[in-house]
Amino acid sequence: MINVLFFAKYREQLNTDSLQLDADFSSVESLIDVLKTKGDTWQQVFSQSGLMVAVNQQMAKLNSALKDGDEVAFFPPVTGG
Amino acid sequence: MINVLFFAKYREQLNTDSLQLDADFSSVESLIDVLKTKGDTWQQVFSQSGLMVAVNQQMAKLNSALKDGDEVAFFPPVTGG
Amino acid sequence: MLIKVQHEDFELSLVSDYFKQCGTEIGAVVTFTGLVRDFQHQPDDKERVEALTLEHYPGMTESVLTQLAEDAKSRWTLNEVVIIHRVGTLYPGDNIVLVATASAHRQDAFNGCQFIMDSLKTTAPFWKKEQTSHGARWVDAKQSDQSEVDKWLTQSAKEC
Amino acid sequence: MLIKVQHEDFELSLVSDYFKQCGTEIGAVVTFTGLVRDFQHQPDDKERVEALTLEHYPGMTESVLTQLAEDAKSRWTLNEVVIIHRVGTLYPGDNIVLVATASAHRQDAFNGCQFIMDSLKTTAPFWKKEQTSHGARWVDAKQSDQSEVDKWLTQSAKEC
Repeated sequence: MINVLFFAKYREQLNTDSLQLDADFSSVESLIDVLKTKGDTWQQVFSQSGLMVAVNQQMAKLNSALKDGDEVAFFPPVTGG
Repeated sequence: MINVLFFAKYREQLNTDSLQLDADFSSVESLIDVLKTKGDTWQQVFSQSGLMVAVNQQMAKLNSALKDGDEVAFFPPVTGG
Repeated sequence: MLIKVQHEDFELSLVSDYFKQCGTEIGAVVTFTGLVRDFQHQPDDKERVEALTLEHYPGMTESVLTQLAEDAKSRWTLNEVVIIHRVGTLYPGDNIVLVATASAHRQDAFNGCQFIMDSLKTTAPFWKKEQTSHGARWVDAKQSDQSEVDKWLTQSAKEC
Repeated sequence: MLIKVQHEDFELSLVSDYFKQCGTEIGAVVTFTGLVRDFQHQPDDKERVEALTLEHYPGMTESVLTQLAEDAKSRWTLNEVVIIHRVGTLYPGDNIVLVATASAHRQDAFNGCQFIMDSLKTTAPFWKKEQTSHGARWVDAKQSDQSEVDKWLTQSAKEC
């Protein structure tokens, strides 16, 4: 199982805080491919150039590998400080 | 009249806070020439390479001009902060 | 090391209180405080900011801030580091973030503090949403913030 | 602008109190605090410093500090500047100097504060005498302090 989190603008646009997916995903990219099929808004959010991803609370890349139990978070560029 | 002040190490070495001189001095350098004649310690202090001078509380140079009523201060390199 | 993400306000005096326990090896303390301004930085965008809501990624935030403090300590001689970042709804004039460094030497304290702030801006998972007189909107990341943090990377490469 | 030479201690909280009156234009506050360390900087010189006596040139000190604050305000966008320097006898762990800058932008606040501290070290008429376990002695000026202030001069020349 993969736990997927969304923050800030993406959370609002997708109207989703988090979701659990039972399928296996080899990489962040393959997870995104599935998320994009959930509708037009999902397609748009996951095509944005600034998309950032963290796996288990560490910054990751689109080709980062995933394993069962991982927490994957998607968010726009950070604006704290 | 020129009011002359000494600070820190120089004040201690010369055992003098300040002194008033009635004579006219064209420049800081000519004042120093007279001060050097006051004894060996004065000769030594005014031959030190780090000697700093202020005229009327503004940093000055050895060839800075002096006029009646000026306040001239001699001190070693500053070490505040 | 003191790392906190909190709703409550903070006082600058906590820095002196915290560093006092570190003894008399400290010769220099630098603090940075970031506050809510009531105007956007862009000159063509003068809507009044009425409030700011700060969202974050609990857990990851704390670990990123801790890592930034560790990175700073590995690059400069720092006795101690404090990072406090507020979340929730804030108003113009409110404190947002406090970064403080203590060192024997002032350049280390300055560099460490500035490095942490520049890195925090581009790597710590916080997001600002502004409530303006024209409505609410998510704040965009600034290219200048990326440039500031890139300077430290370049400097690091040169040092090696 | 708040410029003071005083015997009394100061609290960091005075900075937030003072800058609060400047309104909500301020987005960044940087403070530097210098403290008495109980060891000399040189590794070959490990005498314990028991106390420090700070002498200054009354009148000139205040005018040099005011000029430094003005110089910083002319080079960077600063809303406000605070400089407080203590004189008299101080002990390890005691505060010596506080410099604080307030700006809309963090790089201006950092640069202004660091510039004032670097310049203060080589131009403000203060002198430190240390009481150590081996006797009293006047602290020597450090070449590194001159190098730090020279960097700002070079940078200024480049900007022109």
